[in-house]
Amino acid sequence: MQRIGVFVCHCGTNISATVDVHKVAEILGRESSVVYSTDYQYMCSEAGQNIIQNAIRDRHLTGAVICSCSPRMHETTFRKTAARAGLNSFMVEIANIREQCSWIHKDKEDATQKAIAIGRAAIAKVLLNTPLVPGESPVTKRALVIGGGIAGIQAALDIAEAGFEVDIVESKPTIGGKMTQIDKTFPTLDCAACILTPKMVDCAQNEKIHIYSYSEVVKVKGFVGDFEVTIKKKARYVDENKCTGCGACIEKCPMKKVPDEFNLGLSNRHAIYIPFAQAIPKVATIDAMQCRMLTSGKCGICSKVCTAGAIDYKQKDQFIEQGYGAIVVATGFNPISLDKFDEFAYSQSKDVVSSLEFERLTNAAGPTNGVLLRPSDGKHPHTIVFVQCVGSRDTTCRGKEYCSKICCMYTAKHALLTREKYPDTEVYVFYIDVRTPGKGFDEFYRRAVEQYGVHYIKGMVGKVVPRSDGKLEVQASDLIMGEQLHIDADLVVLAAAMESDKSARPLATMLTASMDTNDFFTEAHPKLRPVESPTAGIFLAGACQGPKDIPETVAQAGAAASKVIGLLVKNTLKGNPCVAQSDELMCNGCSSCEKVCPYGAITYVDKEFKMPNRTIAIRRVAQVNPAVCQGCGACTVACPSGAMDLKGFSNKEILAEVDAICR
Amino acid sequence: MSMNGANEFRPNIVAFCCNWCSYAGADLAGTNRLEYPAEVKIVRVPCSCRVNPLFVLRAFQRGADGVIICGCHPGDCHYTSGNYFARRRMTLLFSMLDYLGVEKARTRVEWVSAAEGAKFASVMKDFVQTVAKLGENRRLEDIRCKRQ
Amino acid sequence: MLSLLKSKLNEFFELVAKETLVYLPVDNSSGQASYQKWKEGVVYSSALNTVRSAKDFFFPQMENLMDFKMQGKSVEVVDTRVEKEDFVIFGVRACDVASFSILDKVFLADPVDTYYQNRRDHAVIISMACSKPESTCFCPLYGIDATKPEGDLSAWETEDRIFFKANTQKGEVLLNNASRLLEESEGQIVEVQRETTKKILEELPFAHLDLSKFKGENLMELFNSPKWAELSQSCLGCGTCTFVCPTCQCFDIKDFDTGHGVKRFRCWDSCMYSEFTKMAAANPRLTQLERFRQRFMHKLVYFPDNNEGTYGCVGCGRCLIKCPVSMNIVKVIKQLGEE
Amino acid sequence: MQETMIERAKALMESKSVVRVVGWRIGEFGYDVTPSVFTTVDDLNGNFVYNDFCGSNLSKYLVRLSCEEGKVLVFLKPCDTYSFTQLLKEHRIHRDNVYAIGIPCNGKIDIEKVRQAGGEGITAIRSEGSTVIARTLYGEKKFDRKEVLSERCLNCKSKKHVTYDELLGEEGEVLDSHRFDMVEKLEAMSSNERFEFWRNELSRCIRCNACRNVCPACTCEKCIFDNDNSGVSNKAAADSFEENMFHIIRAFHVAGRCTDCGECSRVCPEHIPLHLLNRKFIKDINELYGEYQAGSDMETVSPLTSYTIEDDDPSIVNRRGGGHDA
Amino acid sequence: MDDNRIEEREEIERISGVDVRKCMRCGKCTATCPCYDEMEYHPHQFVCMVEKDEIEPLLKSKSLYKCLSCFACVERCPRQVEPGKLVEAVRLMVIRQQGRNHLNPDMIVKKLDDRMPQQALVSALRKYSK
Repeated sequence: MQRIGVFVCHCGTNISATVDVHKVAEILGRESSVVYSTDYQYMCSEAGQNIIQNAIRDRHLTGAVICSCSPRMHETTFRKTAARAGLNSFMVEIANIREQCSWIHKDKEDATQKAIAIGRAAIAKVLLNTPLVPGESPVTKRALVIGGGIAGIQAALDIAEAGFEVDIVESKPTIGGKMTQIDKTFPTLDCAACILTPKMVDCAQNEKIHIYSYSEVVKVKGFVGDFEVTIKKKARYVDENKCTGCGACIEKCPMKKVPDEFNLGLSNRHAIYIPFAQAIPKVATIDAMQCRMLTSGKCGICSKVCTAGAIDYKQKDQFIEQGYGAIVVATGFNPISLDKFDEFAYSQSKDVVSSLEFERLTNAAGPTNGVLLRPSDGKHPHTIVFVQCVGSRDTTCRGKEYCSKICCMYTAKHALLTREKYPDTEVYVFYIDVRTPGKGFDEFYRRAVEQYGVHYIKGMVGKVVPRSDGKLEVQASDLIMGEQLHIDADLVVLAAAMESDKSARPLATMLTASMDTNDFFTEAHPKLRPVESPTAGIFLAGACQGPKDIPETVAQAGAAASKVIGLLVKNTLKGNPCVAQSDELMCNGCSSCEKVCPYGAITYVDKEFKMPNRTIAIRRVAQVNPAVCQGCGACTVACPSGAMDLKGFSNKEILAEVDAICR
Repeated sequence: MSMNGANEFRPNIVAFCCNWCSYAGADLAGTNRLEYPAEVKIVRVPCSCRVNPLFVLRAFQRGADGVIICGCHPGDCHYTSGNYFARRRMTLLFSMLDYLGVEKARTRVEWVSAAEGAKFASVMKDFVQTVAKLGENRRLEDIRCKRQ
Repeated sequence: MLSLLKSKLNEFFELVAKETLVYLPVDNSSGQASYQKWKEGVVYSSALNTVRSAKDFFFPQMENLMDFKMQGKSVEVVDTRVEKEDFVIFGVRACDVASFSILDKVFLADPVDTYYQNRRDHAVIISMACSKPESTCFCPLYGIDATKPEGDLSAWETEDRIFFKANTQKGEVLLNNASRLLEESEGQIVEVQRETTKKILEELPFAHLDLSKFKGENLMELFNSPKWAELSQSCLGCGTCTFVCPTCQCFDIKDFDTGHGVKRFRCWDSCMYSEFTKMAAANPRLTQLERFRQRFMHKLVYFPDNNEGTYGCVGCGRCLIKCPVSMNIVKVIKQLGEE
Repeated sequence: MQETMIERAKALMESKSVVRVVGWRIGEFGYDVTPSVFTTVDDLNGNFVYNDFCGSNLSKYLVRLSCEEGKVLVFLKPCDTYSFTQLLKEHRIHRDNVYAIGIPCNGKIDIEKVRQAGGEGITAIRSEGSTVIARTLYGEKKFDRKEVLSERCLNCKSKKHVTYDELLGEEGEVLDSHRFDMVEKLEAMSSNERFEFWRNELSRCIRCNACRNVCPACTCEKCIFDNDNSGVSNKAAADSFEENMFHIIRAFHVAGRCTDCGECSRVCPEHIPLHLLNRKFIKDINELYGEYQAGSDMETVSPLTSYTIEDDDPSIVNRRGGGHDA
Repeated sequence: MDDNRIEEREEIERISGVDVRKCMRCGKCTATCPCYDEMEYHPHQFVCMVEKDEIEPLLKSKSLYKCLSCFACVERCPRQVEPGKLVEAVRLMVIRQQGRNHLNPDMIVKKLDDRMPQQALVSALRKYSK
């Protein structure tokens, strides 16, 4: 026999002004199985909570109904209260008679009647409630960082700093990401390499960090605290442990004409290569598509010259399975392809380059050793036109609707640096808006204009026509002067929009992490949980979540790391006990529930069942992983036999509420 | 169903609200003191996809004159996809009820976000009016549950 | 013999309906016959059988037994029984009439079922002789004479007339009340019709099945017969046979919480159902074989054994027509009855 | 065809590739055939039948039989193969325990239609071409086969077999039937008329559960209407609400899974056109979420366990065609 | 705000199907316009002026007929504002106000000479045959 207590709160006059709280308490007190009913000024106050606790103890209550404000307000408060008095916290129900009754009604009789109905519903529900205990699941004290750019590196270092094992998975032969290709960083103009490479070295040297370079994540199973990840180590045909990175093989390699992706094809590399001098790990990689030995079986020079005997043409892709407690996604970005923008003649002329290509052209380690020369004829450009928002803020299928955020600043940087190094060049920047929110950003942009005399022109470039004399005829409009400009440029630099890396979408599917329409990962809450994915245990760092500059990326990586640390220090995770549960005796194993589960929380097992005719039959039945289930209840409705039910919101509980409300 | 002094018909409305958006929206309506008829009584569910057609029918059986289901706007579901399933289920259910000759206007689904307290109030006002016009639910009633 | 011109049939109903309610078989939209209350415009159907038998009049599928009114913590029991008003059932076939006496054995035996008795006492049964039996009929097997049905009033339908013969006081009274529509006429034609019908009945395929085996002393042998397995194998476990059967009388008693009280009602149940006689553990008959066997053992062995040889079947043939898998008592009798 | 089937069954049984055969057992009058399991060759020779009255869909029996020891041979008419496939899709049948033979079907006769067409006292019945000849207690009677063909066969959706191990006879085509005509007719009525229509039909329901128990989609280990813990179980309809409730929920539970095999309507003792409920769902699904035929393959996900972001809001129901009240 | 000016804007928007509010003032249309120098009002100005209900000056402006209807602006506009269609709509409005005095194909033939480029012919039809 259940013994229910009802506690009606006045909430000062918030409730009592429009609801006759005494009447509510009195009438609900008459409900069968209600053994105690009272009302009080402020139930959430210490005195109020004492009333509840004493009643629970003295009246041996099996359940409590608190008629007060919204459960979103004080449900946890009152549940804790009950727990302290030794009543399972899920035997408490809140009747929302403030937000959803007293505050919206004027007629006291109406409001009181409604309050009673709401109270009855809560009583009906609590009568069917069962004590619930949050499930616990163990935490694997190891983190995975997907992507070895500055975001990944920062996150890994911070996590390792806290004493946890971290693995970095990087698809390229070296970590470092886009930042390695950049020359200088705005607005302070310190050299990217100088600040990045030490961090790369730290990673390599930190014994808590393990780098899987030239590798990809191919499979993710499990859930927060206990992910099982399969990593594919692509065959690089060089034994990482033996290779010393001396580079002898590279000098001798006969295949010299492979476009160098590190320099974005502005220079060539060999079939066996190390992307750049400071690469981590500093290990050669053979480009299987280009290597004569691997394509035709005729060559093998590198293995001959390698004193360490590191070359291994027979090497196969390796698959490593590893468990993790948390995963940081840092897949980064890429500039969009500019082929579709034929009005800018990107594909017609070598001298129309993207900003990232421009970075390489000005980078000391770049194809021109830092001397700014035209790709076409290697001459020094005297007139340079920078075009902003190429593909950004573009609603056509060619571009992206969003603002890529960093272009204004790096374009200013390029313009400024060019004018600084080569005062004899005329630099034009065509902009739609100049967006420089950030510490020292606008000052930096103004410096480019005021100190370095960069011509900023409000207006877009209409078309670029390569001329036979090698000049680029740029036709643009100056909206402020109201004139159309025709500039003969030597070099045109396009600030290409940035887009999420191609690997992100399939990864998101593997992680069941949600993405927006632009393939950027969505955060659990745009304001309050910006570095977490809605999927528990998945954290976001850097441009995979949206366009970002380096400081922001590093900041977010640090934040993600701290979230990961906060998770990994726990030995077990307490789950939400209001999760789905499958009654195996009734389950048909039809898979309907599995199909609607957004978290992949449902799996199937073949179980033996004793049949009425005393034979044993094997039946496929659903099982819910309480650690993964978030308790939405989609499965409970998909299930035709009603085998699937939701703890805390069971079919019977809800039906009882409905019945009570309709009385 | 109840009759007040003026003897004008006051429908009994059951509103299923998802915990994350619509229930919060209802709370917001309260916080902003936005009035809507007391005939509306709310049942809190984790997600609109938790609402089983059985619940809707049960409400009608027990004397509800209208049933409304409120959830996050499509795309904003706390559980990413719940309301998409709810949308299909309820569309088919409502269509079937209509097919059986039950007045369409007694059933409704509305997307109300946690920020749309005003919308919640106006939706409820409107729904109550619509149902009030239809009068008592006769076609899905269970006579045993009517108050004598 | 008293007779009524068919053309006056409607008048007859009108007249009787003045005093009491009149129910009669009517063709419904499904092209089958069902009993309906007479009102102007309702036309008598001479269809051989209604889908649902006439047992519904005394043992309805669903009936309220009592109410519990609940005020807060107090419970008040309300007796919902009311004295039934008189009613007339017209056109009941011999088999269904016979079924009433079988139901009586169950419901009127001590302790008397007052709900049933109440209806029984207030009914006047006008039976209707058969002239065109179906191949699925086998009432002769149980010694039922379809050409001379019992009831308060027996009736015969001919080309243009309906002949009546009162068997009870109630019948007499009803005839007297209707006397102004009736006329004394030569009953010879009825006798002729009976003879021809009798011949058909004699030749019915199942008129002479061998029931000799179905006796108490063979109980265990029949019960353990391996044939049940094959017979029951296709059974869907639906309740069609039981619900159209005029003699099935199993029911369940349940409570329904209306929100402001509890209604205790009784409703038909079927021994073919997995939930039948479910107790704390479960249904004592776990397999469909057991349930299937129960139904036929009950009709052919247990019941006659307890009721001086009266079988729990009247051969109306409804189950033969309605079973979704065409498994029926005849097939059972044939299979188990042989050797 | 019957002979060929028996021969194949015997061959497979003798070669020990199957231990039992699910087919139809001859009845008393030719029309009262019973789905049945055959385990001996003699039994097959003597009692196996395939005629115009073998309407019952054998696929559901496999849920039970495929669990038992040894392989079972089943004969499937085109429409049965859809149910079979759907059940496989829902993991209700152990495929490797079943040997499925597809058999042709030129429509089954509805014996109730024959009776209503004046076929009283039938003792034997067979069809010759387009006529059906019945021997009755009152002499021989002839019927036009088309007149007495069952509704579902008149609107046959497909003569194609979806899943089978072996095919006897010619493979057929998917047909464009007019099976939704009646649904459309109903939709066009005013909601008052629709209400009256369904009241008249559903009020005859005696809750015998034949529709549910015969339905190949209703294979729940325990139906919620039988389960006292479901909170909605009931044995008989107390009033119009419970009559509606049972059929709405049943239709909803099989929505997206019902292959429209028509068994529910075939077995209803009260001749309630239950298929019109299922077809309404099928029609809505086709119109709102794209053409979908349950059981037509193993891959396509059921429209109720999937969605698209562009799906219509439920308010579409108010906007769509269909009669309103004046 | 003068109602009939608003009406004019609405009509232009209706004819052209252009939503002027989409414009983000990048000026690419103007930048790309081949007969910029000929025009008194340039594509982006058409957009701005229509948005500000400044239709009168446009109706009077020669620019209407200077526009080649090459649709480069329509092609390149990053926001799918499609100024070219706007220009055409304004032109159409003028023509409609003048009444049905538009060119028909056989009249065009007379005006043809062999130096006339294909483009001009096409756009002439597009411009005057409405």
